[in-house]
Formats: sequence, structure tokens, C-alpha cells
Amino acid sequence: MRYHPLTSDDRALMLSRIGVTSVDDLFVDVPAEHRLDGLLPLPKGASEMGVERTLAAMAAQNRAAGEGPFFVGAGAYRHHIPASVDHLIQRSEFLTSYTPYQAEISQGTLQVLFEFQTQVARLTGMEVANASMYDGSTGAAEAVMMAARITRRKKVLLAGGLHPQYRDVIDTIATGLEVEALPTDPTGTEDLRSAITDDLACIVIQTPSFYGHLIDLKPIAEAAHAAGVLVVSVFTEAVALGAIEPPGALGADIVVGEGQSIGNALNFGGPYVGLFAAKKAHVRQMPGRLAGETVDADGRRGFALTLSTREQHIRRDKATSNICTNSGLCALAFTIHMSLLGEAGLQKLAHLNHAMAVQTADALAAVPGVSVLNDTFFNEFTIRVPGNAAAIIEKLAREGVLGGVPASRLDPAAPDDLIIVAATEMTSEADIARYAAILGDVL
Amino acid sequence: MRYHPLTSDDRALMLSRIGVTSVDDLFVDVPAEHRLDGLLPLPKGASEMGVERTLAAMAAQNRAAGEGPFFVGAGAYRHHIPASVDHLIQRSEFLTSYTPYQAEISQGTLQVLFEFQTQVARLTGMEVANASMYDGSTGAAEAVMMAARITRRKKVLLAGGLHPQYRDVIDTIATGLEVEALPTDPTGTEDLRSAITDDLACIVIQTPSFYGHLIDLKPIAEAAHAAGVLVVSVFTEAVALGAIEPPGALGADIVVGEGQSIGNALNFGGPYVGLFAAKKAHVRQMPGRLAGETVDADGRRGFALTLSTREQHIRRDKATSNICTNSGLCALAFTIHMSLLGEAGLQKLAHLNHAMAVQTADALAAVPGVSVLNDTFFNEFTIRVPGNAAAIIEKLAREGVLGGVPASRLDPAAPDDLIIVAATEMTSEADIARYAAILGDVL
Amino acid sequence: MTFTGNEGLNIAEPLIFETGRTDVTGVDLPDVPAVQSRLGKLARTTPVDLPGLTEPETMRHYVRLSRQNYAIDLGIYPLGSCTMKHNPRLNEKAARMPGFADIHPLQPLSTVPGALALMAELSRWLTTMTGMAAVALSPKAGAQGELAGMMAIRAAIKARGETRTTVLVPESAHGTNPATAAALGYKVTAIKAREDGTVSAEAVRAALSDDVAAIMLTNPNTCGLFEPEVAEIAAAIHEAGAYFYGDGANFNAIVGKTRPGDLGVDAMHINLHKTFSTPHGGGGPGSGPVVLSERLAPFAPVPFLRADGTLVERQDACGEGEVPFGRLTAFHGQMGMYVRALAYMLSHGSDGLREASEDAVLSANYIKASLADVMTVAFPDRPAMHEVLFDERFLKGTGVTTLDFAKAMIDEGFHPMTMYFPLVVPGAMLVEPTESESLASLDLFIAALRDLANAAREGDSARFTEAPRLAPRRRLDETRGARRPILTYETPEPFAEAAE
Amino acid sequence: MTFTGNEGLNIAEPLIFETGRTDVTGVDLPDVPAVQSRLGKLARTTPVDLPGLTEPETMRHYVRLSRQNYAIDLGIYPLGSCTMKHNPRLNEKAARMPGFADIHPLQPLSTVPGALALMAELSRWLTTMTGMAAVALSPKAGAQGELAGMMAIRAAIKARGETRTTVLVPESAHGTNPATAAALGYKVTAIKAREDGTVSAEAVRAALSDDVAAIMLTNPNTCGLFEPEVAEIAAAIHEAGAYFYGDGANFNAIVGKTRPGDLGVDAMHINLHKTFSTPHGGGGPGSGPVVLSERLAPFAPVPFLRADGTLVERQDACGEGEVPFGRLTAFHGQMGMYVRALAYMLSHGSDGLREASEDAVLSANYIKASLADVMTVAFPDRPAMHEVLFDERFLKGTGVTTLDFAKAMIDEGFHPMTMYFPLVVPGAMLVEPTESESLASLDLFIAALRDLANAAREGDSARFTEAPRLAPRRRLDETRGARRPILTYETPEPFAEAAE
Ligand SMILES: Cc1ncc(COP(=O)(O)O)c(C=O)c1O
Ligand SMILES: Cc1ncc(COP(=O)(O)O)c(C=O)c1O
Repeated sequence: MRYHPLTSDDRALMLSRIGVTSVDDLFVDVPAEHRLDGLLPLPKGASEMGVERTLAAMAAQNRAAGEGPFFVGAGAYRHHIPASVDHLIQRSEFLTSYTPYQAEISQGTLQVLFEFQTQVARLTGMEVANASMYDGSTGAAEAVMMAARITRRKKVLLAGGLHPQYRDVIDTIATGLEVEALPTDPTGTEDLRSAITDDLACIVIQTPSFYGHLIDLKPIAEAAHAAGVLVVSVFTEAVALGAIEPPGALGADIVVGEGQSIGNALNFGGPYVGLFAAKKAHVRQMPGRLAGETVDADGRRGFALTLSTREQHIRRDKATSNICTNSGLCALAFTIHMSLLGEAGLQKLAHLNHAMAVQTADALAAVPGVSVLNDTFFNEFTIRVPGNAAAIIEKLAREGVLGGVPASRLDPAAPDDLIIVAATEMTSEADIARYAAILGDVL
Repeated sequence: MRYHPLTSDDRALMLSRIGVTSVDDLFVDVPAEHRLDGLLPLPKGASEMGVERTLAAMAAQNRAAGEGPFFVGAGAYRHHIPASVDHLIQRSEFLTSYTPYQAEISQGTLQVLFEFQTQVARLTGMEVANASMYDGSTGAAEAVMMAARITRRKKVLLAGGLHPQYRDVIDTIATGLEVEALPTDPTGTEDLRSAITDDLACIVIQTPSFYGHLIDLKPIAEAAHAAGVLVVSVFTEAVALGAIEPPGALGADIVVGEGQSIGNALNFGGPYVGLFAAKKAHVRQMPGRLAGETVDADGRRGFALTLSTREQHIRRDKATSNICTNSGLCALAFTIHMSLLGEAGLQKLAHLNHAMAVQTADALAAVPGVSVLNDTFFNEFTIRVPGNAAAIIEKLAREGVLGGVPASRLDPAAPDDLIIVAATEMTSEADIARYAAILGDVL
Repeated sequence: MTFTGNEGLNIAEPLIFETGRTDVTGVDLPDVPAVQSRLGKLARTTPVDLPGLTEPETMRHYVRLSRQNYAIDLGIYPLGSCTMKHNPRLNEKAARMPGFADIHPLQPLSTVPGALALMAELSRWLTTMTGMAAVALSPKAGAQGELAGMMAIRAAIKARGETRTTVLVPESAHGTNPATAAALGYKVTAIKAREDGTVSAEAVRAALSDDVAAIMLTNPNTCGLFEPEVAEIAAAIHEAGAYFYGDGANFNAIVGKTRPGDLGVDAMHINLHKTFSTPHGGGGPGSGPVVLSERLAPFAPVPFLRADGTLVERQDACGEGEVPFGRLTAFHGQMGMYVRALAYMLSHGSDGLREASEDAVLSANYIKASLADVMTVAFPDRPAMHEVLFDERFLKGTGVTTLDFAKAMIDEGFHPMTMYFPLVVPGAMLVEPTESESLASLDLFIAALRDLANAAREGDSARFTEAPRLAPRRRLDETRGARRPILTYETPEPFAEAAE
Repeated sequence: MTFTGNEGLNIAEPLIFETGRTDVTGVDLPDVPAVQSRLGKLARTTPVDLPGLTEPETMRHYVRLSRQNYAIDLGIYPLGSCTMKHNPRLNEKAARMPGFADIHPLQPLSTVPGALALMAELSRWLTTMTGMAAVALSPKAGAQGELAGMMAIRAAIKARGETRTTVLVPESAHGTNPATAAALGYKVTAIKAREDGTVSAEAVRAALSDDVAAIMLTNPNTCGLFEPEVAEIAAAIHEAGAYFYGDGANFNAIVGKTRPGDLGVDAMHINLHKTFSTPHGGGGPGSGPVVLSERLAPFAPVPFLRADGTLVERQDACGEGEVPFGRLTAFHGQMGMYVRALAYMLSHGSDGLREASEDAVLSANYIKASLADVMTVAFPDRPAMHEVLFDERFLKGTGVTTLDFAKAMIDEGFHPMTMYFPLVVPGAMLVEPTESESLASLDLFIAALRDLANAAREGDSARFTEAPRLAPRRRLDETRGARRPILTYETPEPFAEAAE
């Protein structure tokens, strides 16, 4: 086997040093009746060439985003990733290293995490950020539990603009809490201020919302804070923060979001990277790893994991979260891409996304029977179509256009005539024209 | 521009340190009438996204080998390259370093070259090898000139089995010499022994030949050596040497070949890597760079470029060759792939190639009207078809089969009904069956 | 020593916040078409203060930083419990095929049959290797797999109309086990190990009651031993109406040798980033599919694949006998890791998988046998599985601690083993070589540890207490880090700079 | 100091011949079908004696070796004449698109229209930038481009029915220039430079005769100066019936600022691996297209592209006015480099190309201005172009040589500049920063050189003569290497080992 350096001679020599005659002698503790005799009923090993062929054949059955007009978003976005990002994350020293517990020989990863934390904090307008969560949805669940720990309250309110799958994840994971979800809110008009009660640990608000609306957190945060309620702000499109006011500036207490848009490919949903930012005062209640600046024995600046007493490997059943492995490499990709963008690049990217979405919205609104529900949006908005959204999306797909996500695919409570449509810098004017034309045809 | 770190502020500061007011002040030596005023009549810079799109559109117009049955060889071969090879050669420290003139900080490249030289010497059965030539064809020209230097003779004989383009390259580059080429030899039956005369510097023989025949160098080498003539042995398929006797064992004095097959993609013809091996006695007449083992000031083993007094940067108009930049990175790919293969892997690879070629030959020979010209071959052979080979190849291509190379495409003197057909480990039985079937159809 | 502070190829690198500038970018973009803004009053007014670097600066910054890391590709990485094995580059290539990397989780499922087929194929391999009925692929890492398994158990108990509030966890367990149980509101009861490092069925039986929901047992356990009474423990658990959660982090020892399902496991997560070689990437991402027994299968979370290959994404779309406990993550889990793991499985095949386990176990026992006379093996009597546990007894009286010993290994060119885990032996050193090491590599490692052990015994303690001296940094002051944590870069005030 | 000889992350690595084994392989292959061998009596009987490594061993071996190299991605690489600029990764990605990397040079041309279009587009950029009539793409590197250009010149002279046997080459020329001329049988006449480092038209005129075939002139020249009399020289050359071969290695200084064709150049190679950023790869591959004037265009070698986009592969397939001098390489040249170079050009565009040249020249002059007081600028009076030449005068009396000075730079974390070239000044140090350096990087470099120059002056000579001390190796014994060259690994005789 090409990955196994030991030869039969090596094995014989090793067995004799150990003092046994066969490798099976090392498995004597396995109950005899449960030892496998022959091979598992699975194919035998294959050449690299063969495996590549098998997997390439599977991949070829999927319609890649790049093959034609593509407007799918709703939590994951197709952006251009500079070639240097993917090159750098494949450096052996980044790709094949473990969690940086041995700080002296992990300064590369640790400094990157410190840069990542700083970028996330600045992007969200918050004071601190952790070294990543699995993704935005699980980060949202962790945020809710953190809010409950801070406030020592058990009730949680989810706004109607929250991504339905995020809602389901919070509902599933935050098991000890009472989670109430407001009705889904396609028009972005729900009144959150009046839903706030003083027994809430937090209110969870997504902006831009699942349906694309920009929500002004400020008045809500004021009402929440007056009631001792924390505001958990959620985003699924990190690029948006280049063009809209950051949640931190509007009063959010915890900000969580999906970081996939920066540096990470679509990957059919994972791996992604959860961004998690908060206020300094709450740092000891945060989940996940933190890299901190310190000095070494010679007084040189260096970085190390810190505040580990929050974590499962130290605190066990008292930990703030059970998370261990996180999204290190995706965080690296985020950091590199963000370093390339910088403020100037991020802002231009955001405005380009917005412009392409506006063009798309205008083009689709001009299709007879189609209306755009949004007054405000960033790079994603919702259209109402005259007919079943899922069926229309299928028809579009057959014509080579991936036109968006039927809201009802994720949320049975959503009307079935809504499509969530996203555009990015990858969207061309030709794509938009084609979408509008085909949509007109299939309606 | 994303690749240019200087900002306008930086430039202003630098100009003031220099003491000029504009960058144009630094171009005063350019004759005023020849200074360009505006921009060149070329498009302005484009985003990475845009460039990628433009190039992908061009690439998509080409029929990649992997898209269907593929039997093209005649000097370049489609082999499977392990993913680790391409990964490793893209390591910054290999990809973006210069020729290892500063040995202390180039040990990586130097040790690789030393390994490469050893591998090439062992593969060819020779005593020494250099650190690469541009490719097999230019290596062949250099070999001829080296033979002339050694023997101080001017006449060169090229066997009829030599790749026609290699022949043309020798003819072009070896300008001071009298190059005589024997008639092209599709059947592999020419009598080379009796063509040897004692005024020859060398005789150049390709084996496996352009038409695929295996040539026994031994009797020819005996005759040549008796006449003081050197034998230059050429190969275009390095994998063959895993299955056939190496030229060094059969009496070759200089062995040159194309190394593309090991570790390097087809790339429409380049970059490739020329392998160049010889006898120790002739090393001071060799062209190209050589890495040698030595020790550092602390007595530690290390490697450095050596015998540079042969080279242009030291010897200028007395150099053994004008070559400077060579094929370092392709040599690295060769070395890595060869290290992965090892003797066991190389031999199996060679025998697999041979087996697929035998199956192909048998299948095509069974097509009515088609005959195989070869008694012996490695992974490539010649068929005679009833009709114009070039036209048939076009018809096959239209059916999705790339069936080989019409001999007459490269050599106007070759009969126009011959196709050179290659198979490799990438050839599947389905490919073979399809080729035979379609060939039957188009004839 | 040098003017620059650099030392040859070891080049110091500041933070991007010290070198980048907010008006510089390494990403060129087309011009933004003029449109009527739809951002309303929420258009950004505050600066982000994010520095940018051009591409050449970016390359250098991250390449230089990377060179301050150890990695599998640099040498043996014997972190016990972490299974730092070779990461094949084929797997990276496959995961980047546009048909896998450039597909959206919410594009119509009719446009991604290959993706669903890949998930089904991966499921087949996982259930066959473990001898289990079903698998929930979506958990994002091992810890979430634990959550998934324990939630399925809780749902199954609830479906029986019961409530149980206790979970048994051996003391040697990984931190995620008690953390997971606690996150679900369970009371954690610790089970003590025997002298020989294993758990006795007797101890388990003594702790059982009808309030016990499950045991979370790692097998092979974190001392590197196969639990000899595992089947008996399983029987006792089941008899008490409880479930057997298996922590599969150590599955690499037994693939193709025995099947957890046969041993009585009801649920077990599999860290694809351990046993199945998806790269750790400096801390993640991972993937933690959880295999489930027949009894737990109905409770698998959405999304799940039906036997006919269809993907069920919503709880309200379930059919009979499908009672998912919920959803653990948006979308479908770690597709990028599925591709890599399946590439690993197809490459190895049934024969290669078994060989991997055998070589891993063989290598651990070889290290054990080769060091037993100079270091102290915590549990010498049973064969080790894929990892071998040493303790600090051999350092007694030398003034050298486990930590010092580990740091001296860094100077020798090795990544240290896992230290101070499991908690059940003092100064634990858990060594897991994996199957990826050649005999030459093992021998070099062994020779170095022998030399170090001898040096410690001979009183050369500075070699240890001052270590590492040859790494990019010497020991970091971690308490200072924790007392006044500096978690983000703060631009120095200009006047502070001037004052210096 | 350590037992292993390793120093933290700097890990020693033997040769594959010392670790690999001939029965080990890192490549699994399907079984070989049984066939009747057609190898005849030439089937291999002798062993190859090639060691194999598994994939994990291979990764480590080459990753460890790579870490002993300096690289652009690690820091400034100021090798004068080499143009070590940033290598964009987009270009690597594009070159690996299957439509470029996985196409065969001899598959029907009807199946590769995109490849031909790319070559045509590259040709358009090259001829437009240089103001020339045509380009021969196929030369494999600069030196072969020289051969191509000089052969075209020879063919043109022959077509006029003349023979000329002399080529003029300034003393400062790169070694490939005289080597190329000599390879073609020309007598090389050296032209002396003036005091100010440039060539005078007068000196050229004095050397001209009707035996002179060409002048090979590098402009900007290898002293980093633009030849102010280039147009006059060209006129004189042409008047004498000779041709002007331009060495385009230094084209990076003037792209978009002036066109060689306008200056009177008849043929000029362009190193795509310098000006157009294709990676040097530790020595190659490169690509050396040669642009040709109207008069030389007909003699371009096969293969060449016609204006209509068709590719002419054979001399006998030529039409009227097409009289190629021959063929320089099998197939069509360095396609992989064409893709990268075109990606560079499209990315930069007309504006970015000019900016690159301006920044390169600006940076060289900034270095010159910043070091002029502590080092000695060889030709201080004219503006430098993209590189600046220092000489050894500032080291006089310090006991430090140019070589020592360069080696001390290694300890400081820098790759040295080009040394002892050009030959026209003693102890030359040719510094070419390129446009890829940030101001911070330039300042760091300048500060280090200032510190070093001061240290040399102040008598700290050990810092230089003992340097490098912090690199993977100290200075190598190059004479020993050359006296008894060891060019391949020889397995030690077993008895020799025993005797030790
Ligand atoms: C024994 C054991 N259990 C559980 C885990 C947690 O897995 P993960 O890090 O994938 O969440 C680990 C990993 O470190 C482990 O070693
Ligand atoms: C001035 C000059 N001319 C010619 C060459 C030769 O080019 P190449 O190395 O591409 O053959 C070089 C490259 O080193 C050079 O610097």
C-alpha cells in the first residue's frame, strides 16, 4: 500500500523485538468471537489513478456552479477565491499540523489565529473574537447558550428573519433552553421591539435576513438592553459587512456569522467557518479556542492558546462548550483572503456584489408576474413568482439556470411562491439577462 | 495593481529621496523621440477573476486528453502523475527559487539535482548525468556537438528511426557539423552497422525508435567503437527503460532522452526535461549544469554546482554549450515521481504500459485492412491503414478518438498511410475497444 | 546577532496590522456598475480598519509564518489520541474537483446526483467497517458526533416514555465526553479504571441503575488499551436499559480487526480527520459522522439519506419510522471531508484498511518494546493498541518534568507526544506513531528518546528545563497570556509611540 | 548539540539512496494483464537499482529539502539580471487547466484551437510591446532565443548571398552572448565600454566592417544603464549591412516606456521567466521567444503561426516568403510558460505593465540613492534602470571581499545580489529589486546593507569571512567539488562500511 512505509521484512523484525510471532498476538484483548477473520466485504485497495477516475466520474454528475448562470445563496455564496489563498492553505506546515498546543513550534498557526481574531473583531465591530466555530449555524447555537450563561436566563427568542436551518440547529442544540421562534418573516416587517420581554436571555436577529432584508439593530438593541436582554446578531454573508454598518456599532452583544464567503469554496455545504465575536467583558463565557499575545522566555513576542480553562480539555463537564476540533484551515483561508482584500478591497467587493444584486433584482422585477419583496437588501433578495417556486426552480435548472432557493425548501411554514435570489461579483450581466429571459419563458 | 506593493505615497517619498520629481526623470537616457507617451495599444489590466475566465474559455476550446480515448505519443506520453508530485513542485521554496548559485541557501535544489543525476545515470546505465537539458530534442543536438568535440570529427550519422523533429533540431543546431540522415525507417530494419565509417563523430540511434521498434545497440556499438565512432542513444519514452535493457549496458557513449513521461504533464509540448548521461571520462565535455557532493566549512556534507568552467557564465565563447536556464522544476518533478516509483514501481509501470500497448496492437491488427508493422515495441507501434493516415486521424477525432500521429505529419518523406499509436497505463480496455470499433467504421 | 534579527532562512514576520495599509489591496476587481443603492440607511459609515496586502506581500507573510510550524510533512507527529497520519495529496485534489468544491448545498438536488452518491458510498463504507445499521454524516467534528449520538440515545429513551439523567464516563475519557453529556443536561458519573488501565464490567455494573442513560466508553481507550470486557460491559448496559456510546477517536487501531457493532456499541462517532486522514489543518476542519445501531437509527438527525439514496432535509418531510431528533448544522455536513475520506477508503480498500490498523498497532508496540527499559510504561501488561502510554516515573528525582521532556524533543526535531492526558496516570505521555512511519523514522525517534531519557537520568537537566532552545520561540509565558489576555491587535496610540 | 543533529524545525535529510529501498513503491498500479511480450530479446535483465519511497516518506523528504532553499516567497531576491519578481499563483492555476496541461502537441490541430489562439494572443502582446513585426515563440529559454535570433540573422545574410564571420559583443555582456555567437561559428570581437559604463557609437563604428554580421547588445545593459546611443549604434550597424541583436533579459525596465523596435533592434529574445514572471523553479524551465523585425521575420524557425492563425510545422509546408532557418526544438515550445506569461500580461494590461517597469526602475534608484554614501556605485552619473551596480571599492582595506559581503547578507535573511558580474567592474554587486518589493521591504534591505557596510568599515570582518553561520550550510568547498567531482551517489561498499 503506497501510504504504508513498513515492508514485510520490517514487520518481521519489529514483531521479534516486541517478542510476538504475529500481529494478531497484539489483538488478544479483542474478544475472540468478535475478531474478524477475513477481510471486510468491501473492495480491495485501488491505485491513485483508479480512485481519481472513480471520484471524477461522481463529480462529473454534479452541475458545478461555474457551468452557467448561478443565483443560489441563502447561507452560502459563490465568490471568487484568489489562487494564492488555496495555494497557501495547502502549505504542508499549515495543512498537516495539529491544533497549536505546542506553541514554540506552532507560531505560524497561532499568529494566523491572532490575525483572524482581530480581523473578525474589526469586521463585526466587536472587541474580541474566537479562533472559529464549525460554521455559522452551530456558532449561533453556541451564542444562545453563552447568552443564557451570562444572563442566567433560559428563554430565547428567534426573529422571523433567521435562516430556518439556523433556527432548527439552535432548537436542537440549545437543549436546556426554551427557544421560541417568531413566524417566518419574508417581508422584513416584523416588530421585534415589542416582542422583547425581560425574561429573555437573548434575541437572535439575522441581518441581512434570510430573505435579504437589512434590519436596523439599533432600536431593538436599545429595547433589549433596557430589559437586560442580550442581542445576538447573525449574518450568513460576511461580505455584506463591507457595505453595511457592523452589528457591533448598532449594539449587538454577540455577533456570529458564516465566514465561508471569504476564502472558502461552496463545498456543498462544508467545511465552512463560524465567526464568533463578543464583548471583552464576556470573554470568559465564550466557547472555542482563543489565541493570545504573550512573550517567550527570551522576551520575544509570541502567541499561545489562552483562557483554556473555558474549554473541554481542561474543564471537562464544566466547559463553556464541547467543541474541540474547529475550522482552523478555513479560518486561515478567511484570514489570507481578508489580508488580500484589505479595507479597500472588501468595500469594493461588497459594493460590486450589491450592484450585481440590484441589477438582478431590477431585471427580475421586470419579468411579468414577478415581484421583488425587498425594500433593502445587500446581495440577496426574495422574489414572489406566480406558481410553485420549487417547480419553477427545477424548470430553470433544466434550462441551465440555477435561479435561487425556494424558501419553502428550508421552511415548511414559508409561502411556496418565494425564491431567494443571490448575486455576487461572479454574476455577469449576461447571466442576469439569461435568467430573466428563461424565467419569463418558464412561467 | 494587485502585484505592485508601492503606493502613490511610497512613490512620492522614493522620488524625493532620489532627488527627482517624476519617474520619467529616470528614463532620460531613452532617446526622447522613442519614449512612449501614452499607453501601449493593448487592453488595460484585468481582475484575477476576469483573467481566469478568459483563459478558461480558451482552454475549454481544446480537447483534453482525459476527455476520451487517447493514443497519441510520438515523443510525448500521457501518464498518470501522482498528486503529491504536483503538490511538491509548487512548494514556494522550489518553485520560486533561482539557479542554486548560493549553495548555502539552496541545498534543497542542489540535493534534488544530485538525486536526479543519480537516477538518470542509473536508469540509462551510464556513469554520470547532468542536471537537465531543455528537452530530449535539444539534448540530442548537444550530444552530437559533444561527440564532435570528443572525437574532433565533423560528420554525424542519424539513424532512420530517429524522431523526425529531433533530426530537424540536430540539423538546425549542430551548425558546424556535417549531418547525414538515413532514410526514414518505418519497419525498423535498416542496417546501421554497415553505414558506419571511420570519419564519423557519432551515430545517433533512437530506441524504441520513432516507429516503436526496439533496436539492439550492442552490435552497432561494437562496430562503431571499432571505428572510433561514438554511439549516441536517444529515447523519447523514459518509462521504456523500466522494461528494456538500458543503452549504457549495450555500449552507448552518450544517452539522451526526453524525461517528460516521468512526472510531467503533456503541456502541448513543453516545458519538458532533457535527460543527458555519459561516461565519466567525457564529463568535462558535457553541456549543462552539474551538482556535486562536497563538504561545508564545518565538514558537513553538502552539494554545490561544480565543473562550471565548462559553462557559458564562466567560459563564455569557449563554453561547451550556451545553455543557462534549464529544466530545473521539471527535473524535480521527474525526481519526485521516480522516487515514488522506485525500481519496483517503475518496472510494474513499464510492464503495464507494454501490456496495454500489446492489447491495443492486437485489437487494431484485427481491424480489416489494418496491419501492425512492428515485431518488437514497448508502448508504441506503427500501423498501416488503407488510406490517408492524416484524414483517418481527423475522422477518428471527430468521433472522439485521438488515434495517434500520422508519420507524415512530422516527416514528409514518410509514407502517408502510417499511424504511430501509443498506449500507456492510462489506456483502458474500453478505450481500446472503442478505438478498434471506430477505426473499423471510418475506414 | 544579526542586524535584522533574522537568522538565515528563519525570517521574522510582523503582524499584518503592522505592515498592511487600509488603502492597499491584493484583489483587483472590475469597476462597480452605477446602481441605485438598496442599502437604505444601513450603508456602512464607520471604517473597518482592515489592512490590505498586495499578493507578493501576502505570499511572503504566510509562507514565512508557515515555516514556524511543525507538520506531519516534516516529521513524526506522535500525538496520542490525535492520529496524525499521512494526508494523501490525491484526497486534496479530489476535494477540489469543481463537481465537489463548486456545488452549492441548496442547488436543486436533481443537479447533484454525484454528491448524493458519494455520501451514500461513504455511508456504506462506514457502516460496513463498524457493523452498524446506519450513519448520520452531518456532525461537524467528533465532539458534535458525540452530541448526535447522545441526542439519539436521549430521543430513544424518551420514545420509550422514560427519562434518565445519568451518564457513566470512565475517568480516562477525553474532555469532550463529559462536556457533551453535561451540555445535554446529564449528570456525569465517573467510572474508575482498574490497576491495569481498563474498565471492569463489575465497576460498570456497580454504577448502573435505571437512571443511567448511557455509558460513553472509548475503545481502544485513551491509555491505548483494548477494553477486554467490552462485550460484557455492553451486555450489562443493555440489560439496564441504557445505551453504549462508543467514542471512536481510536478507531484507527481496529479497522478490519473487529467491528464495534459486534461489540455492542449503539452509537459511535468517527473522526474522519483521524482514522480517515483528512488533514487537521492546524485545528480543523474535521468531520464526525456517527454510526448508529438498528435501535437508534430512526432518531438520526436531518439531513439523512434513505436507503434509496434520497436525502431528507426537513423533519416534516419524514416518513414512517423516521423520527429525527433535530438538525445539528445548516446544510449537509462536511462534504469536503467526505470526499477526502472516501478517497482514503477507496485507496486502501479492505486489505489496506486492515494493514493500516495492524501497522499502527505494530508500531506502537515496537516503540513500547524499544523504550520500556529507559522510560516507564504505564500499563505494561497488555499489548498496546495504536498508542502507548508512558508516565513520569522514569523522571523521578531528575528534576525533569513531563513538560520539560516534551520540550527537549522539540529541539531534537520532533513534535512531542500528548502530555498529561489521560488524567489517570501522573505526567502521562501518550505516543501514537500511526502507520505512516517507516522503520527508519521509528528507530530515529526511539534513539532520540533513549538518549533523552539517559540524559535526564544523568543529570543533564538544563537540556530539558531550558528547552526548547532551537525552535522559532522558547517557552511562552502562558500565565501572563491568561491573566491579561491580549486577543486582538490594538494599534499603538501615536503618542505612546512618540513617548518611547 | 542535539542527539539527532536536528535543530528544532531544521531537520537533516539524507539522500533517497540512503533511505529508499528498491522493493518499496509509492505508486500503486492495477495488475498487469497477461500478454505475449513484444520486447523480444531486449527485455531488461539488469536491475535499475532505483530506490523507492512510499508517499509519506516522499512528502517528508522533499518538504524537508525544500526548507533548505531561499525563495522569492521568503524575501527579496535581488539577483541582478535575473528579474526575480513575484510569481502570481493565478498563473500556476491557469497553466494546470486540463485544456492546456492535458493536451498533446501532436493531437490534430483541429482539436486545439484554444491553444493556437493563446499562442496568437501571446504573439500579439509580445510584438506590440516590442514594436516588432513577428515573433518566434519556440525557443526554450533566453539562450536558445539568442540562437534563434542569430540564426535568423545568419540566414538573412546568406539570403543576400553574403558571408560574414564576426559578431560584436560588449565586454559587459552575459556569457550566453559570446557562447551563442561562438556556437554558430562566429568570431567574437569585444567592444569596450566607456568610463560611464555605456557603449559609444564611436567604438561600434570603429569595430564595424563588412565582415560583421551583427552586434549583440543588451539594453538596458548589464550595468543597469540604458544605452544612450542605442539608436545611433543601430543606425551604424544597419549602415554596415549588419544586424542588431538585442538581448532582452533586461526588458523589465522599459516595457511601455520605449519599444526596442523603434530603437532599431532586429531581433531580441524575451525571457518570459524574467520580465513575465514565469517561475524560475530552481533553474528552469524558462521560455525565450524572439521577436523579429520585418527583415528577419521570413527566416523564423518552424513552428510558426501565420497571421491567419494557422500553425506551420514543417519547412516543406512553407509558402512564399516563408524561409525558416530550421527547427529549434521538437513540438511547439514552452506552452506551459506561454499560459503563465499571458496571464501575467492580461492581469497587468498596458497600464500595469508600464507601472511594473516604472516601479522596478524607481526601486533600483531608491536603493542606489539610499546606499550611495556607504557603498560605491559603479556608475553613479546616469540614472539606474531596473538594477543598480555597486563595486568593491567601499570594501577596500577592510579584508572583506564582495563574496564575503554577500555571504553575510545570507545570515541577515537576504539572498545576495548577483556577484562578480558584469565583468567590467571589480567585485561587482548587481542589485535588482524588481517592482515586487514594498517600501518596507526595501527599507529593511537598505538598513541591513548599511549596517553591514558600516560593520565592514569598522573592522568586524569575522562577520563576513565566517559567513554564513546561520544558513543550512556554511560555505561549501567548491574546489574539492571540482577536483574530484562526485556527481552521482555511489552505494558504499559493504566492506568499506565494516572497516570504519
Ligand atoms: C478520544 C477523543 N474523543 C473525542 C475527541 C473529539 O473529537 P473532535 O476534536 O473531532 O471534536 C477527540 C479528539 O481530539 C479524542 O481524542
Ligand atoms: C543578460 C542575460 N542574457 C541572457 C540570459 C540567458 O537567458 P536564459 O537563462 O533564459 O537562457 C540571461 C539570463 O540569465 C541574462 O541575464
